[in-house]
Amino acid sequence: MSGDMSSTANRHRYKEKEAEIENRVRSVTIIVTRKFMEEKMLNRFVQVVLLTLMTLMIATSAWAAEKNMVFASPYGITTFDPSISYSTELTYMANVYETLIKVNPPGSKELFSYVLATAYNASADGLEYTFKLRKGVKFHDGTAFNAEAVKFSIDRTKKIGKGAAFIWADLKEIEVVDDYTVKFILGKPVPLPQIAASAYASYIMSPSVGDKDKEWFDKGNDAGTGPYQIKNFKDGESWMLAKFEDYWGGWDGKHLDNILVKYTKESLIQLQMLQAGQAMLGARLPIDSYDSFDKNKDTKVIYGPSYQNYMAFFNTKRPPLDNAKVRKALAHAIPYEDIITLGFNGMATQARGPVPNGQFGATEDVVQYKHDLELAKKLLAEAGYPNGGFKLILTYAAENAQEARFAPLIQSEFKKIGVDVEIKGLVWNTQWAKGKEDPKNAQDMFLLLWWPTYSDPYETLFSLLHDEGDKPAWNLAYYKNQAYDKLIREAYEVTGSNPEKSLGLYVKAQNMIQEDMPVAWLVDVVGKWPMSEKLQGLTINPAYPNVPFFYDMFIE
Amino acid sequence: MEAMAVENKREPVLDVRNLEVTFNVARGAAKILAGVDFQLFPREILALVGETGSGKSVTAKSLLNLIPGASKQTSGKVYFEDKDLFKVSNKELQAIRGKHIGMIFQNPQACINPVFTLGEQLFRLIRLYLGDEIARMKLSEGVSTKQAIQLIAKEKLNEVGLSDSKRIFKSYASEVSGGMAQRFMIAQALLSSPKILIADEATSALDVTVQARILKLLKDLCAKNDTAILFITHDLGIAAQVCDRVAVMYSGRIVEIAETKKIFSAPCHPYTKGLLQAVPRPGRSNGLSFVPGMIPDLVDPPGGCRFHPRCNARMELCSKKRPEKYVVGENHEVSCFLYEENLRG
Amino acid sequence: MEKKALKKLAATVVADHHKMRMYQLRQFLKHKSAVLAFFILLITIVAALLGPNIAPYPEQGLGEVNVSERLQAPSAQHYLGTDVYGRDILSRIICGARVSLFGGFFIVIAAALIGVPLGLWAGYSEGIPGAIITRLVELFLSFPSVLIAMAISIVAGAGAFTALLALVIPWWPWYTRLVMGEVLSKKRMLYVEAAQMLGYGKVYIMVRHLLPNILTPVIVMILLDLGPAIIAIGLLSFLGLGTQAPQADWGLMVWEGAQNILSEWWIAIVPGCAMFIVVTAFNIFGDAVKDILEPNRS
Amino acid sequence: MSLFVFICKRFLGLIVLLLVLSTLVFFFTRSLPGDVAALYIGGNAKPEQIELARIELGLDKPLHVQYSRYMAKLAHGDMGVSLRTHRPVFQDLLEKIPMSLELVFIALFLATALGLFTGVMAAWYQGSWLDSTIKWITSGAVSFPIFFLALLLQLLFFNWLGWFPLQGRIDTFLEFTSPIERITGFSLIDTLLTGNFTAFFNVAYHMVLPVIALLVGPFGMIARLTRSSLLEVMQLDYILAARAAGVSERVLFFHYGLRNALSPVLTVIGLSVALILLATFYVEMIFNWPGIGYYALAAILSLDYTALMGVTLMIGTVYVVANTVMDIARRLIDPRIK
Repeated sequence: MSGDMSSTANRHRYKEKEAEIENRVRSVTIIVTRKFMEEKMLNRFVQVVLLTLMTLMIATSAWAAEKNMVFASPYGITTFDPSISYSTELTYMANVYETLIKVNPPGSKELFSYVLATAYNASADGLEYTFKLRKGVKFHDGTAFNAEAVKFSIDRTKKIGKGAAFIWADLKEIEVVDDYTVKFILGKPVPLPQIAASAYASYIMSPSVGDKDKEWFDKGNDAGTGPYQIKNFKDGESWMLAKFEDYWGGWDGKHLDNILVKYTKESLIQLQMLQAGQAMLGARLPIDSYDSFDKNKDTKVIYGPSYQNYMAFFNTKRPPLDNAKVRKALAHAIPYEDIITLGFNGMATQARGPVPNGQFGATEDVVQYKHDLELAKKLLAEAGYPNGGFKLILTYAAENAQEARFAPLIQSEFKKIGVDVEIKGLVWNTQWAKGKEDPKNAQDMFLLLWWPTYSDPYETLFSLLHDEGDKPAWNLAYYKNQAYDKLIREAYEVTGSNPEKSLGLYVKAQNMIQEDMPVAWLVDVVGKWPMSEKLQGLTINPAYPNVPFFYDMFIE
Repeated sequence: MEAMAVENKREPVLDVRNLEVTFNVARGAAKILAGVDFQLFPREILALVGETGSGKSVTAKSLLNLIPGASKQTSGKVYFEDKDLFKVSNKELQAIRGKHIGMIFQNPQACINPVFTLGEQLFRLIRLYLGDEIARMKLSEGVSTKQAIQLIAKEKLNEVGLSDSKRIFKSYASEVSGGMAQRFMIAQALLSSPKILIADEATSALDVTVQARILKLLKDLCAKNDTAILFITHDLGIAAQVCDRVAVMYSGRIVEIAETKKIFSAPCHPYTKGLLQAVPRPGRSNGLSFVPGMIPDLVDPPGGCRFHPRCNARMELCSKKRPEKYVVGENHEVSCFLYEENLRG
Repeated sequence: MEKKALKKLAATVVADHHKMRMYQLRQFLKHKSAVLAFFILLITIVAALLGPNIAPYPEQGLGEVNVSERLQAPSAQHYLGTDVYGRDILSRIICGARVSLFGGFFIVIAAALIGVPLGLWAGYSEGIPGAIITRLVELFLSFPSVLIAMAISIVAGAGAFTALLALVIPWWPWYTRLVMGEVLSKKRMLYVEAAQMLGYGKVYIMVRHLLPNILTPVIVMILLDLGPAIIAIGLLSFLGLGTQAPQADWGLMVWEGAQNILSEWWIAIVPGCAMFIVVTAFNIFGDAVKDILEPNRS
Repeated sequence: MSLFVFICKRFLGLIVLLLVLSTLVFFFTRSLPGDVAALYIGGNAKPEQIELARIELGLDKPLHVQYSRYMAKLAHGDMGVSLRTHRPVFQDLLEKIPMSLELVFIALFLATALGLFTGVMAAWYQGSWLDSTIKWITSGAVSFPIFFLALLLQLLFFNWLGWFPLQGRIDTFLEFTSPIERITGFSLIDTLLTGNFTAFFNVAYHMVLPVIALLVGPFGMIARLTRSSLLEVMQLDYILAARAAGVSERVLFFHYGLRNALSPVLTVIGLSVALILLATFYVEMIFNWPGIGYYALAAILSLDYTALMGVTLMIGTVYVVANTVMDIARRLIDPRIK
């Protein structure tokens, strides 16, 4: 008999009593005593020990083999509601839910690949998009996928209006043409495919959800079409992604069946779990441990592009940083190389501009600032601060290990040009709140980790730098430039119809920014997945940050 | 008178010779006892009187070697029935403590363990001392050990006039009056009708009426059990009431020892005289009198006779050497140079 | 004759006082471990005072990074190795000593300065003030001090000095409670009642008669609190609620090193040991002093 | 005062304390920096959504309204929704408390047992080499910054000796082969109830290091106090009297002395509950133990206000209850306190 049977036997024996335990009729002690009365505990003990030992041996081997794995994940659950979800749970949502189309990793021939849609076309004016839908797709609850479902999902998301719902701002309505055809009618010619492929707020869910609310999802329920379902989500500590038998993609070939997610914040602990074989996939290691980890014969790290990048906002509303020359000087004084070495253990590249490396809109034509103290001194002198002599306050998000790591580098380097920096590590929420207060007494420099919601530069360029008046949300440089605002909007509206033109405009806009230097673009992060040597098939797609597509993965 | 004479021929039940106790205190070595000798005879009551700090209590405690701590040295000999208590093993000493030499202290309540009922503590001691007694009762009256102990305890408490034994057994130290507590202690001390009872200021803490009764009780019981009492007090009055002999202590020495009558009728040592003067008596003309000066510093005591600085009959000799014991009459010894020639003559 | 005796007595009293001190000193020297502890503390305090002046790499001690030499194991040029920023850990520890040591002193002394007077007042004058202060003390003591401190320094915003203040706030009640107890036991004593008879004012009695008699336990408590105070500081700065990088602070250094504990273990362990040693020293020293000043107390 | 009355009084005291605490905590958290609504949304939220959240959380209402609502809810055991886990705080607490109590109880028990034993030994052999070694050990034990101790244990017993696991409550693969059925929440008990011995031993194994980390400090405190308080008691009159009555030293010490010496020790045990509670924050963080300490610390560091309130109230309660229990114990062993 196999070990699994014994443990299931255990569970079965327990099930009998579950009812009474559930409704707390009998106290635990009674159960114990009854157990003792029912079975001759002693020889049963021996029996169980033997069984469990067997279980262990078989199980561990059976376990290490093949289709199940443990994922030591630092990504917690904010909500499982696909309409609202706009946070770290994306890691799982993207395996449970699917979008109509998907952005391909940079360098692929096609920009998009089809998921729940099989084809789409845009009207000449770019105000109507028609999607042909995939047939024979089932939701996890058994309902069939069709045009109604699409309409239902997007409308629900728009109606609730939380999370990333704003991406649908320019959507007028969705029209069900027939069961497998759906038409999106836009108010403005925005690039709908990018939006429909967004990592957030564009998931299709079963109409059977009806008016069930967030609470229902947060109990661990789901209504997706994806290859995996959420199972036994009790406390936020661990839960299971279990294979969905009727997944339209089918299960022949090598796939993962079950993924046990262990919520593990500390990178040190992820490291240990991977080394001890307690987990096959992790996400963050202690910054300095990647090399040795990669060298180890049982473990490896997979690197790839990512659209995440770090930046430092200058407070353009307060002296001395209201002076562009000073800002440029400081941008030249930032020790980009050291930041990459120390903060990212070499696993990052110096950022060019706002648009992350590899995303549409990032090209060589965008001016890049180099670390050059002499030039920095010179610029400072020109600006009237021959040897610095002013003090800046820099805030960063205390939770972010990288920022915590490299902030002191900036400080130590600026000292060399006579600029004192006071570093304040604040809980993100506090840092942001302070940043949004009156610029006059806000911080001077604000470190931010940013990634785009969907793969068009517009969102980034708009959110980070458009004039937000006196209610800043993301433009924490408090930067104002009408010309720029017009430029990016124009670019945005032609992306769909005329990519070349829009690219040109985006570059122009970015260089406009580089001239004023309201934000120092620090580094584009390299995506990394530390994992067991046995784990195969993980591809990094920067459009979907921190998402391992388990369906493509398998164990050797 | 004759009776007394007869007794003195008898062997002393306790014979203390040149007892010296030194403490290391903050400021150096303090010689609390500088050679104390006295004898305690069966059935007699010997009072040890003196001002506070004259070393009475220390004497009492060091007899049974009760003062713990590395900071003291003891020398001299204490013979209890030809056993030197300073020589015997701890085990033997322990066996003697309580069973053969009982002891009661100044503030009874503090001497009763607060977390046990009086009963528990009494029973424990009965089990400790009266093993055979219990066995006997079990045979004769066919009672269980527990009952036997209870019976004995009841009887002993009755002896000291604690009739309501039920309540006593159940109550804690904090729940009984000083008088009751002291009676209880006495009962405890006399459980095994010891040869000697050391009463260390046993009544000083009690108010006068209670005091009187307790004293009476002590006296009767000890007469009944042939127990000799070493009665330590600072109160000459009490000494006079209860004791056969009185030893006057000053600064770690016995300066005069004699039968009570003699001490009060014909005191010899100037200090004794002073003390007696100090006892207020009705109708004495010259108001309050006192012994001038104060007890000497024990760390560097005055040389020779420790009393000489305060002595009004001081001679230059006094500061030089320590006076011997001089017999000035039957059972009457004084250590003072005034009586040196007495000895010769 | 009387006079002479009294003169002699007075003389002896004065002499005794001196003898007493000498005796206590001798007693202290008998505690070998305490003497050792004392010297350890002496060294640490000197190091803390001189700080950068004696640190092998002063500017690194103050936070300058040195990427080229990061994560070096203890060696000839870096006796205790270097941290993730390539800073010499020995220098960091020396510069960090200030926060821990003087922070510790600050906390307990401030706490005593607040707590003792309140305790005197509350203990001596029953009635409303006494009651209020008692309740207040109870409220504070009904909750772990360091938690209160955490809470406060979250509101006040992290920083070395705020952390210290945050720790003083839940710390003083312990002194108040101690002093109240002492006063209640002493206020019925003859010398106090005598003073009252003589019609001295409350304050005078408190300061001249009570204070001197309760000073010893307070001093002992101060000494015994130094260790815990240092630990408390560490607890806060370990969570980043205390000193801010790049300033050096032992608790913070342990935190910075915690990530590398499995590989470059010395980064966390060395400052931890420093903390541990100093605290132990304070405890042993405090114990010894207590044994001597309050031999009869537990 | 009878025991019952005493307990009632303490209970009332507790309620008052909780009222005061909750009020303080409420206004305290409202005075915290940062935007609750923004925190609640999390991620890269847009201002409009934050406004929605603000209304959803009732933060748009005036303070006194919020306060009265909060208290009203609290009366029904509703502590609101955690801003971090987005689950009812009360539920979170219920799930996590047992995990910690498991550690705390075991640690406290061992600390007490060891502490008493060591303290008694030290006093019994006062002045001997044993006494001085114990003095060294205990003064060391109370000098450990908990986080340092925890790291040290990991380094020593995982990294160098490899005797114990570094972290976690159970080996992850067991969550498939023999998962723990949650009955009481105390994993050791649950595993026994369901006859899941593999998990039982595994959990016990994982507990070793955290428990050690937790018990060292209290152990030191208790041992030291036991020693000194015993020695103090042995100076007292009734011990002298008993000695004079010929009671053997052994009995004097272990029967007469110990029982009297115990009551201050009990007080310290009560206090060390607070110590351990605080320690769990660090220990559970460093050993990745999914308990209340970890939860509390996360709440503090991420300014999860609602969770903070819940945790505070819980700790206040535990603290008071622990001390009450200790006082009751003291009253039982020491009639003077009545």
